[in-house]
Order: sequence, then structure tokens, then C-alpha cells
Amino acid sequence: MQQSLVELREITKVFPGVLANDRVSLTLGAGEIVALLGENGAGKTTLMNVLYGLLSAESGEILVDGEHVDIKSPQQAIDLGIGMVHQHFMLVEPLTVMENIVMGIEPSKFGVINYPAARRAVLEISQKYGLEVDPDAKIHDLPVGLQQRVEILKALYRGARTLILDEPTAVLTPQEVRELFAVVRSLVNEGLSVVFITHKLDEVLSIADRVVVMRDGAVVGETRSADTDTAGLARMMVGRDVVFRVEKDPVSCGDTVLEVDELRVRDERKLTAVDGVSFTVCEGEVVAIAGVSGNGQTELVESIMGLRRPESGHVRLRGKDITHARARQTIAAGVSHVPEDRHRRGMVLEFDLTENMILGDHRRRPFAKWGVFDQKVINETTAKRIEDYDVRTPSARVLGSTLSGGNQQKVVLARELGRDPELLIAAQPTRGLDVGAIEFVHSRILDERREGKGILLVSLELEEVQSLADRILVMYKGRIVKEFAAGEASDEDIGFYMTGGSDSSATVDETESKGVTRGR
Amino acid sequence: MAGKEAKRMGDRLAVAAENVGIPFISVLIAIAIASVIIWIAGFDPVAAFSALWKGAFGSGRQIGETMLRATPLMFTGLAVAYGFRAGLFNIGAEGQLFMGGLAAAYLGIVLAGLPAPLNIAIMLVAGAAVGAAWAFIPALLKAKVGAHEVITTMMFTYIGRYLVSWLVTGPLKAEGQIPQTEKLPLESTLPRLHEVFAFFPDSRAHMGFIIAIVLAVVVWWILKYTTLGFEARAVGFNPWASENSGISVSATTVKALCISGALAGLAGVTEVMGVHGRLFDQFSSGFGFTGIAVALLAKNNPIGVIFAAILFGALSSGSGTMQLEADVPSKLIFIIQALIIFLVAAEQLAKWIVGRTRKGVTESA
Amino acid sequence: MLNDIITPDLFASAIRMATPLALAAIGGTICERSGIVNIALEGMMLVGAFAGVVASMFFGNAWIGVLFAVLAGALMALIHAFASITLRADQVVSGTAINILALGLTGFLMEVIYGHPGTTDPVARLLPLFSASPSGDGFFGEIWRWVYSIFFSHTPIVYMAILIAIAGQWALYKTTWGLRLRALGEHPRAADTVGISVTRGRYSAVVISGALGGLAGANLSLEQVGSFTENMTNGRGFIALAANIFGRWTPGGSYGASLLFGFADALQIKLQLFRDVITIPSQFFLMLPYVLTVVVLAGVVGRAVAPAAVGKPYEKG
Amino acid sequence: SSEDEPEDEVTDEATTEEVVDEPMSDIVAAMVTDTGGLGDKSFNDLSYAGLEMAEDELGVEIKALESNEIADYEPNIDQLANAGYDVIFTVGFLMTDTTDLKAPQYPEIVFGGIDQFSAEPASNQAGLLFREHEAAYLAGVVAGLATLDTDMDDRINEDNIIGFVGGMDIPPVEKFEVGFTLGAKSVNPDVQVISLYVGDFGDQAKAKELALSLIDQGADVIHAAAGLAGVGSITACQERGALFIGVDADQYLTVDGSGDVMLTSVVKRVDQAVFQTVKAVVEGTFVGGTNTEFGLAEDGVGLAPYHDFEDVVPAAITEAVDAARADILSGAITVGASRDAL
Ligand SMILES: Nc1ncnc2c1ncn2[C@@H]1O[C@H](COP(=O)(O)OP(=O)(O)OP(=O)(O)O)[C@@H](O)[C@H]1O
Ligand SMILES: Nc1ncnc2c1ncn2[C@@H]1O[C@H](COP(=O)(O)OP(=O)(O)OP(=O)(O)O)[C@@H](O)[C@H]1O
Ligand SMILES: [Mg+2]
Ligand SMILES: [Mg+2]
Repeated sequence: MQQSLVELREITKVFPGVLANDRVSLTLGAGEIVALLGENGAGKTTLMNVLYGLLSAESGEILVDGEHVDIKSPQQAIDLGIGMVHQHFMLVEPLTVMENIVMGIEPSKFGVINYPAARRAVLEISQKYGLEVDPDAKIHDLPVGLQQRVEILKALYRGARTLILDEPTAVLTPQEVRELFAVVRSLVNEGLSVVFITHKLDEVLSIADRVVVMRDGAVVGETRSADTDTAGLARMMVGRDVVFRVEKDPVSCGDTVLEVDELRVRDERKLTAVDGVSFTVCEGEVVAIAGVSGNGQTELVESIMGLRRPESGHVRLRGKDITHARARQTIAAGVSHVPEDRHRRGMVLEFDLTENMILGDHRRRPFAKWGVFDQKVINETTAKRIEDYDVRTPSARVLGSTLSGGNQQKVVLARELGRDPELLIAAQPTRGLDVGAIEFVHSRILDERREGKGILLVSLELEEVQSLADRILVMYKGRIVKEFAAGEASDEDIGFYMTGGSDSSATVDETESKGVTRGR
Repeated sequence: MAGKEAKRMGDRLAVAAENVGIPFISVLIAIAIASVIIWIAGFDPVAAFSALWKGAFGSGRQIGETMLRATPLMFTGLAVAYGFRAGLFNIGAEGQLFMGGLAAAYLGIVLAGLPAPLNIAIMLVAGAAVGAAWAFIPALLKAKVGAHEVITTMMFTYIGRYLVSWLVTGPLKAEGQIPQTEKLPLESTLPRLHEVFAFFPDSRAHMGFIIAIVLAVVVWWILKYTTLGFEARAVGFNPWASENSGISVSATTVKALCISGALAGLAGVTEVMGVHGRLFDQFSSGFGFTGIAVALLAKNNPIGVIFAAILFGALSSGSGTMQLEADVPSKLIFIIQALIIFLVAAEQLAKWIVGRTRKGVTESA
Repeated sequence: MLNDIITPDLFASAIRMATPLALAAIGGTICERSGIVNIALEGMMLVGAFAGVVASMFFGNAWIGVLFAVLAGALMALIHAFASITLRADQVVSGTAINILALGLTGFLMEVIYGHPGTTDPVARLLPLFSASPSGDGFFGEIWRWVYSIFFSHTPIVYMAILIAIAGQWALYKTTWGLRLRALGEHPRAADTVGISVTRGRYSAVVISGALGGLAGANLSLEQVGSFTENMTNGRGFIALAANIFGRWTPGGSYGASLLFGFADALQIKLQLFRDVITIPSQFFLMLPYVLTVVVLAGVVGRAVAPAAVGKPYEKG
Repeated sequence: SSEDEPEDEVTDEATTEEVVDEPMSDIVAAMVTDTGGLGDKSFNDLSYAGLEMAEDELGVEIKALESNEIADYEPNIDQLANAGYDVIFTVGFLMTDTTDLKAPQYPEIVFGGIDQFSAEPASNQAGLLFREHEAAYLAGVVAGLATLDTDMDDRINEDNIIGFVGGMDIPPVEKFEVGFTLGAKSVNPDVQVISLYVGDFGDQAKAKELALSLIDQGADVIHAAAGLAGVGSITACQERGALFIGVDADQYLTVDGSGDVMLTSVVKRVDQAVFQTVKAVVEGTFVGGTNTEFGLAEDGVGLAPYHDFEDVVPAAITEAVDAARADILSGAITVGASRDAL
């Protein structure tokens, strides 16, 4: 048997109350792509953090090139040729792309950074692997797709031979995913090995050589991807059959719930982000906004929610003008919001689950009376929601920050849906969820639809959009450029408009699709 | 099953022992290090620390003295802690304290003649309001233009101090050469504890101590069980998520800093009403600043503030005895105080030592 | 009257009074950029001021005094670094403890070394670099007076402070040290994942800030006064902390903010000269710098965003 | 009075320890400093100097207890009282209330309150106050004449301006400002006396800037009543060439190396007041229940020698000072103590 490049043996890692890795073993051969699959909280990230020197395991050993190694810090992992792109990016937001990439091993003389050389080096590797970015852009101005490129470039710049990608596709459009896969294949051709964590089974099949499946902290199965299919993987993962495409009744549109009329919104940099958008959502309807991130969806949602002041136009909820309402009034009027960034807007990581569960409802009965909490009701509600939404947590009293990404998302969903809203705005509601959880969330959204709620879905996932939406609005550069009815369009059709195609142009504009830069 | 239960009980006991033990061990380490310093400096460490203990807790009177000194620190500690919980660093509690004191000194004279309970109630409320008012402009500036509260509250401290300095030498000055306000009439002062509770030994400790404890519990309750406290903490941790949940970040900021200011103002009120009976330029020994350390030592937990303030109060009241009986220079006492604060704050060190000994115990068992 | 207020000396005085604030504020900037709050600048200045005077007395050389001031400040900072980085103590508590420690240590050592509390004996001081004194009449004489007062009348550390502000600003944005420092304060885990040692980076920043605090102390004791007095820093460390924020956590900004404050203080003194014309109580003059700072802050400067990770102990994993 | 009382151990010990060479006393005397503490080169230090004098000359045992904060005043007094001290000096006007409270509680102990005016002093309590403005008036005479006399010293300029640097703007400092101003105007009606305030008593760097600004404005003689901060003003005078008039103690003696600018000092003989009080107790002549003012007449305040300026100060000045002193003693002049008198 060929010697493996990296081998993890019997890794065990314990967090207070959680056995995150239970004697996990994993091998990675040279030039191999291994997919690591598993439910939310299965311990994938933890295992990779151990390999990268961010966590130290209670027991187990790590071999690189057949040698026993003791990886105590990321520096040692880097020295061993291991690079990692984290589930939550490790980028310093106020710094530039170039600074983030070279940080730690800057080209310099006497401690003075040679910025031209740094820029050259960044451009060189970005060209070599086809990962184009503007080296002088600040991270916080970049859409996530580009931020991820920066993360990959960081690893490559450090001469990684083994690349760990923790849920790299969760935030990408199909187009971006295709590009990423091309990059990954070219990396493998260059001799790199890749560990690829994802929840998307078709991706696993299309990119990985081998699949390792984890559940509850342990490896429960391993297979060559050629020998399985998505249903088989799903079964291995959640231990039962999974329905990928939920069935839904035909739309029966009732009264108009949400009406957006010629809305114009500016972003932080005062550039027009939403440029005269109009649409309606009616009772029992799912309207999806499809678009590459950074095309104004965030600003659109924030201005509907009352988090951002629109320049002009109107927003009406059941005919009532809420254009200038603040978030509290919007919520009170019956709008729920699953934000796209759960760490920033979705939850308070330093709050425990009971507290996170009442955010936004914390002033309302039965949770609070006269400004005083009814702890009993809160605890009961939390316990019920944890149960209903299958949040994997040792208790309701742990801090939000200790949950795995997927479980955090479930908390947000449980809270927002639990409010029983008139209108649900769900932005990337299944980002980072495992297939089982996605199935559950989708069916919950359709339950809401059946109850006659209006749903505005913002998603990059065309599969999600196709399976849930009654109407699809494609947003590009702040405008709705195309509207499709359910089942009317193929993924390719939608992708075409998402990336700047128009009815008058026949081909997809290649440069536009390379990632989105707004106003630059 | 039973074994599991027992183990859990054992774990709980270990955690409990750790929570009580850590501060205790920290203090012990601090005493050990300080003893070395005292000894090197040529004094008797045993005499020094027994004097410190005696001065702090040696008699009912001394305990009262410790309580007296803990009182303003509880208020300022609560003030700073409340601010921190809302993500605000109220470094200017000292200024709010001065303004609270000013309000009490003024009202105490104006209200003379009213029945004492009414008088006292009005003064407490008004002093808190004035403290809040002194925090209001920094709060507003923070909420509206983002001016950093560390700068603004500190600047307002200096402004408040000079304002008081002028008032006590000018418009509000009592007869005579001394820059101070008129002595408050009896009905405008806080009774001493021994005047209210017969069992309490004769000391200077006053009702401010009880008010502070009650407020600590109230603040703890507010933070834990009310929407007011919930919103403050939410904004303190994550303003974006708060905003998304319909919490007004600016309104919450203003409210939190004003509550903080009110608590600090009460420190001034109770010092004037309970200790000095009047206002003068130097009536606070930096209580607003020490309150920062008190708050953080208590990890911003209002109940913890009570204990942290008592620790500081004890160090303060024990130092006089230490100076007199063990001849330790007053300056050395600062060093000892600093050491104790250090070690109590750096619980990691004590934890490490506890861990070591526990490991040793289990291994030998 | 305006002629008497707007004099070359007003500006010279502003620069002098800004210097200790600026040095400490730049120290605060470097410290906070690395993610550590330094509320102990006051104590570091105090210890620096004291060590400087003692060393200047022992060696009869003010420069050796400066050296010791810097070392002493750095040593105090090392304690702060150990407590807040290694032991992960709360940074503000540690800073408060250092301030108390500094007060006790300087007071106690003064009694040990000098046999009395209060003030030390005067020592060799650093004198102005250029000893020419302005003379000459007429327009050019006047110009020379202005130029001399503002640019050439100062003691060495005053110039050092300006150089440090410039060099610091440059280093923060042009050197590996600066880049890593900025990363540490914003996102230490990101720095850690690319192999930058959070501990080492933060230690060095805290120690440098202490050294600058010590230098600020030396400016007070070895240049401005020529002796040490208990608590002679008189809250300057706290004003410096504010100046660092005012200067938006940059060395240049810190200097600028300190200069603004120094100017307001110098102006206040000049205005006091005319108390027979401006008949307000002296306390209102003394308030001026603080009021002015709030007004400028409210009206001009606006939102200041601290380094994201400041004040939070870094825990691996 | 107290020395007839049977003494406790503390005193017994003291008696055995003392070497029998000087007049012996079994009295023990102590003081409580204000928060300024020892080393303030002002009333705390001077009180202690008075105690030391009593130790040397009367053989009493002495002790100083420093207060780190205001809350220490009362327990410090209690501690000394309980430790058996016979005489306790409480230093500074901020301790007035406390002394008023404590004196009746310990009728056997003599309390001396430095700078304290008690409305109803107990029979074992004496307020010891000083008419600083009288001495400051003499300093004003010196400064007012000196600033005109450009021949006297090359640091004296043409401008008819002198300066005053105060610590905090409070009545006890105001006395110095007012006395100094009145004295200067009495001999030089056109003189401009500029008074600046530091805002506290410890910030030497600030006090230096104030003095520099005075000198820049044309002042050539500066009097500072700013506690320790005033030392900074001395430095300013040395740097920019101006003359200085000290405060409280003879600062020629207490501030090393200040001789080249130290024209004289406004001294406040707190040491004498303390010593005299202890002496009265030792001799059994102490009479309490009083507030005693020490002025020029009682030799409780005065001008320090000119020291290095002995040969520089012209006779015109010394004569004017003598004349002013005589006028004050005779009552021909009453020096005001507050700004109303200006
Ligand atoms: N720092 C921590 N403290 C406590 N528990 C933790 C911590 N990090 C992770 N866990 C727990 O360890 C388990 C494994 O988490 P991990 O992040 O590895 O899951 P994952 O497989 O990556 O899940 P996801 O697909 O949702 O990202 C979870 O139960 C999580 O709650
Ligand atoms: N520093 C401390 N010293 C002693 N006891 C403390 C301390 N901190 C907390 N306690 C104890 O803990 C209890 C209150 O703590 P609490 O349960 O409110 O902690 P918490 O959950 O962190 O509070 P919060 O919800 O306000 O953050 C009190 O009963 C008190 O006895
Ligand atoms: Mg994960
Ligand atoms: Mg003259």
C-alpha cells in the first residue's frame, strides 16, 4: 500500500460535556481528495483543528510522511506543509488581501515590508492557480467568495501540500463552486492533497476520491466515491433515508403580504446597492431571490427589516407602510428574519441558548411581563425548540459559541420560525446545515407556506431555490433582472442571469462571473 | 448509575471547592509574596499581616470600618460593572460620583426640616438622577456621533471636579476659611448601622452599606431577569445581532450609561450623607477609579462586586493598623494591596497551583 | 490682548505639555493595537520618572537616567504582560494593580533611597538641545523668535517624541512588526493560524508601551522638573489613554491629539494671565482643555472603532 | 491635666528607652497627616519638624501616622488615642470636623488642630491658625520693590510685573495671593500682580509652565503657594531667569539648589506652634478651648532670611519691609485675607 501523506490515528478530543472526537482515524494519500462528511456537530471541524495544531487532542497520534509528529501550533502545521481554510474565515478584516496573505512570512528587508515584492508574489500565485483577487482590496469590502479565495491563497503562499477546506462551498454560488473545483483539481495536479468538508453530497461525488463519514464524533463509514450515490451517503450520515427534494402543493396565492415598491438603498460606502427594486410576496407563496452575493440582497433584506434606511421607495406589510419602521416595529408587525450571517446578526455568541432563543421576543408575553422575564416559560420554550429542531447541545445553558455551525443555524431558525410570523425572510437559511437538517428546514418553510405565510427566500443555492420557490427573482447589481415561475427555468438559465446575462446578450459575460465587485 | 451520580456530585464539589478556593489561594500567595517583600524591607511580616487582619476584621468596630470603606466602592463597582455589561467602559464614575455628592450637599440643606425618611429618599433619588445626568451627555455623544465614552466620561470627570471645586469655594461655601459646604442637618444624613440595628457594634458604618447590597441584588436581578438588562448585555456583546432583534443600540447605550452614572452618583450621595455630612473638594479618594478594579475583579457580576468591594475595603481599613502596630510604612501598604489585587485577578496562577495539588492528591490516593 | 495670548511661547508650551502625553499615548496605541488595554500607563510613567531621577543621581548623567527610566517602564510593563497575557488576568484589573504598585513602589523606594518622602533632590537634567536664545529686533527678529520657540527651544525627549510618532506611524504600516501588530489586535486567532505567535507579539507590544511610558516619565522628571515628586504624573497616563483613542489608535493621531490637549492647556494658562479682564473663577480656566476635547470630539472627530480584539485574553482552541 | 495621670505601658517603655541626657518627659506626642502625607514640604513636614524639636529638647516620644485617604483620619486618631498618646496633632483644615468630633471623646488627650478653626473648641483642643497673609504682605513688599530695581539683579527687567502661582483656588491659598498683592501694591501702586492657579498641589510640570508663562509675560519675581507643585515654578525661574519667593518653610533650606533664585520665603512656623503646644503640655501650662492665631506679632509667620541675596537686596527694600512689619504690628495696617480686600 502506498504510504499516506497524512495519517491521524485514534484521535480523541473532549470538550466539557461533549466527546467531539472519539478515536477517529483518517488517512490521506498524496494527490488524493478525501471528503469528510457528517452531520452538524459530528466533529469534523474539531478533527481538522487538531491536525492544524489549533486544538490539542486528549489522545491519538498524527503522522506526516510516515513520521510521528507533535503538532502544537499552526506554525508547526504550516512547517509540515499543512494549510487550512476555516469554516469561519481567519481573515483580518481591516487589512488588505495582500497583507492577509503574506502576514507572518512577509517579503521584507530589516523588518521593512517590501510591498511591491509582496504584491508580485500574491499576483504570481493567484495567476498560477487562477485565483484572481485585487491585492489591495480590504477584506471587509470583499464578498465571501473572494474572501475564500484569499484563504486558499494564504495556504498556497505558505507552500501547503495538504489543504484542508472546511465547508468551502457553503457560501458559494454554483458558478463559484465550479471554479473552486477547477482550482482544487489543478492543485491536485500540482501534487497537493485535499481534505474537503462539505454537506453537499453531489459535490462529494463529483470531487472526492474517497469519502469518510462521521457521526457523533466517530467514523461510521468510509467508501470510494465511485462506489456510492447521494442516497447512500445520506443514509450513512444520518442513519436513515433522506428526501432531497421536498414535495409541495401548488401555490394558492392569497392576499399580498409584502410589497416592495421602487426601493433604493445605499450601502456603507454610500454606493447604490439596491436600485429600484419592486416585487410582492403573497400569502402562501415562496418568493426566492437568487443572486451572487454582493448584488444588493443583503441591503434589500436589511432595509425591509428596518436595519437600514432606504433612500426612496416603499415597503408595505399587508398594506401598511413600514418603509421607515425600525426593526422592533417590523418584528412586531410580524416579520421574522433569518440573517445570512449568523455570527454577526443571527445570534449573540456570548449568550446561552435560552437567551438566544428569545432574542427579538424578549419584550413580549409570555416571555416577559412588565419587563420582567418569566424564566419558566423561557426555559420550557427553549427546551421544546431544542427538541423540535434537534439542536445538538449538552444543555440549554451552554454559550452559543460552543455549538457547531449547523446547530447555531438551527437555533436561529427555531427562534425565527417559533415567532409564528406573517412574513418570513430567510437569507441562506440552510447555510452549513447537514442534509438531514436541510430536509427538516425545508419542510418547516413549506409548513409556513401551507399556513398561508409569505416567505421571502434569499439563497445562493439553486437547488434550494428550485425546490422551494414559487417564483424566482434574479438579482444582479441591485436590480431584479429576471423573474421565473417555479419549474420554468433550469439551473443554467438562472445562473446565466445571476452572473450578469441579460435577455439581449447571448453569452455569459466571463469577466463578470469571476466574482463580484461592486462599484469598483 | 449510582457511581455516575456520585462522580457528578464529586465533580460539583470539586468545582465548588475551586470557586471558593481560588480567590482564597490567590490571597494566600499574595500574602506570601508580600511577606517576603516586607521582610526584605526590614519589617516583621507576621506582625504586619496580623495587624492588617486586626484592622480589617479584628473587632466589630473594625468590621464596621471595613464596611464603611467598602460602601462607595460597591456603588462605583456596580456602576462600572453595569457599564461593562453593556459594552461601555465608564472610566468617569468619579465625575458622576462628584455630581451625586454635589446634589446631596445642596439638597440636604435646601430640604432641611422635612421628615428624615422623606428627605433621605429625595436625596438618594436626586443624587442618582444627577449622576445619571452627568453621564447623559457622554452617553448621547456615544450614541449619536460615536464619541468614545472613555474620553468623554473622563473629560466630564475633570469638568465635574473643577465645577465642585468652584462651588465649594464660592457659591456653596460654608462660613469660614474652609472650602466646603454647610454641614447637613441630621434629618439629611444617613443613620449609622448601630443606630438602626441594636446588635450592630458602634462604628462608622452607615445605611449606605445596606443600600449598596440591596442595589447589588437589584442590579443582578435587572441584568438577569429583565428586558432592560437583557438588552444591555445583548448590545454589549453584539450590537448587530441586537439591532436585528429590534433592540435600539443607541437607546440601550444611553440607558446603560445613565444607569451606570446613577449608581456612581449614589456613591457620592452616600459618602456625603453617611460619612462627611458635607461636600468638599477631596471627599472621594478615587472611588470611581477603584470601582473599575472592583468591577473587573468581580467579573462584572453584581453579587461579586459586594465581595470585591469588601476586599478593597478591608485592605484600606487594615492599612492604618498595619502602619501603627507593625510600623510598616504607608507606602508599602500600596504594594501589598497591588499584589493582592494582582493575584486575585490572575486566578490562572492559583488554578494552576490547585490543579497541581489536586493531581498530586489523586495520584497519591 | 490677543497679541499677548498668541505668542511663540504658547506654541512652545503646547509642544512641551503634549510631549509626555504623546509618548504615553503612542505607548497606549502600540499596546492596544496588539489587543491589550494599558490603563497602567500612569504607573509606568511614574516609575519611569522615578527611576530616571535615581539613576541620574547615581551616575550623575541624565542620559543614563533616561535609559533607566525606559527600562523601568518596560519592567512594569513586563508585569502587566505576564499578568494579562500569560495568566490571562483581566487587563484593566492588572493595570489598576500596576498603578497602585507604582504609587507604592516609588514612594517606598524614595524613603529607602532618600530617607524622606515627598520630593527627591534635584538631579542632572537634560537641557535644551540648542542653547541659542532668540535676539534681534524687527520683523526678522520676531520671525526668529517664533521659529526658535517652536522648533529649537526644546529638550531632547521632545524631539524624540516627534520622531517616535513619525517612526511609529511608519512602522505600523510599513514593517512586518506593524502588520503583525495590527493583525493581533483585530483577530489574534487569524494571526495564530498563520504562525504568528500571539504571546510573543503581545509581550513585545506591551513592553514597548511601557518603555514609552517610562520615557514619558523621564520627560517629566528629567527634563521638565529635574526631580521626582510622588504622584507627579497627576493623571497624565489617563489623559494619554484618551489621546490614544482620540488619535484613533495611530501613533501620529496620538501625537496630534496630545498636541491638541497640550495646546488647550497652554491656552488656558495664557488666558489665566488675563483674569482681570476675563473675570471668571480660575476653575473655569482649568476646565477648558477638557471641555474643548469634548467639543472637538463631538463636533469633528466622530466614531472611533477600537481594535476588535482589544481587552480580550487570547485562549487557544 | 494629662501628665498627672498614671501612664500606661507605652510611656513606660519610652522612659526606659530614652537616654538620660536631656530634660526628660513622659509625654508622648503624635500627629496624623492629611492625605498629602509626610514629604509635602508644607504643614505636614513642618508639624513633624515641631515634633522632632520637642523630641530633642523636651525628650518626648513622637509618632506620625500617615493618612492615605480621607477615611483614615478618624481611625488614625482613634488608634493613636487608644495607643496612649497624650498629645495628638491633626494636620490640615480638612480634619477640622474630625478633630471637633474626637476631642470631646478623649478628654484626657490634648488635640492640636493645624490650620483648623473650631467653632466650639473643647477644653482639651486648640485650633492653631496662621495669619499667612501678613507674611505674604511682606513678601509682596519685597517683590513690588524688587521688580522696579533693575540694578539689583540682572534678572530684574523693565516690566512692572510680578507673578503669583497658587495650587488650588481655595481660601487658604487666597490668603497668600491677597497678602502678596496688597503688599506689592502698597509700595508700588502701578505694579501688575498676575495670579495663576495650577489646579492642584502636586503637579510640578504644570506649575513650571505657569511660571514660564508669567515670565514670558514679563514677570521677574514670582511667589508660589502651591505645595510641592511650587518646586516646578522654581525650576522655571532658574531656566528663564526670574527670582522666586518660597512658601511655608524656608525653601532655601528645603529645596536643594534653589539658592540662586530664592529671594526669600513666606514662612509659616507650624513647627513652632507644634513645639510650643507640646511644651505647654509638658510644663502643665496648656490651656485648651481656644483657637490661636499666629501672626507676625506672635512670630508665627514671617519672612525667611535672604540668604544668597543678603548682599543683593538693597537697603530700600529691607527698610520698607521693616516699616511694613512695624505697621502691621502696630495695627496701622490690617492685611486682608480674601479677595474682597483687593
Ligand atoms: N470550543 C468548544 N467548546 C465546547 N464544545 C465545542 C467546542 N467546539 C466544538 N464543540 C462541540 O464539539 C462538537 C463537534 O463540533 P464540530 O465543530 O467539530 O462539528 P462539525 O462536525 O464541524 O459540525 P458542523 O457541520 O456543524 O460544522 C459539537 O458538539 C460542538 O458543540
Ligand atoms: N465573585 C463572587 N464571589 C462570591 N460569590 C459569587 C461571586 N460571583 C458570583 N457569586 C455567587 O453566584 C451567585 C450569583 O451568580 P449568578 O448565578 O448571577 O452568575 P451568572 O449566571 O454569571 O450571573 P449573570 O446572569 O448576571 O451573568 C450568587 O449567589 C453569589 O453567591
Ligand atoms: Mg464544522
Ligand atoms: Mg520688572
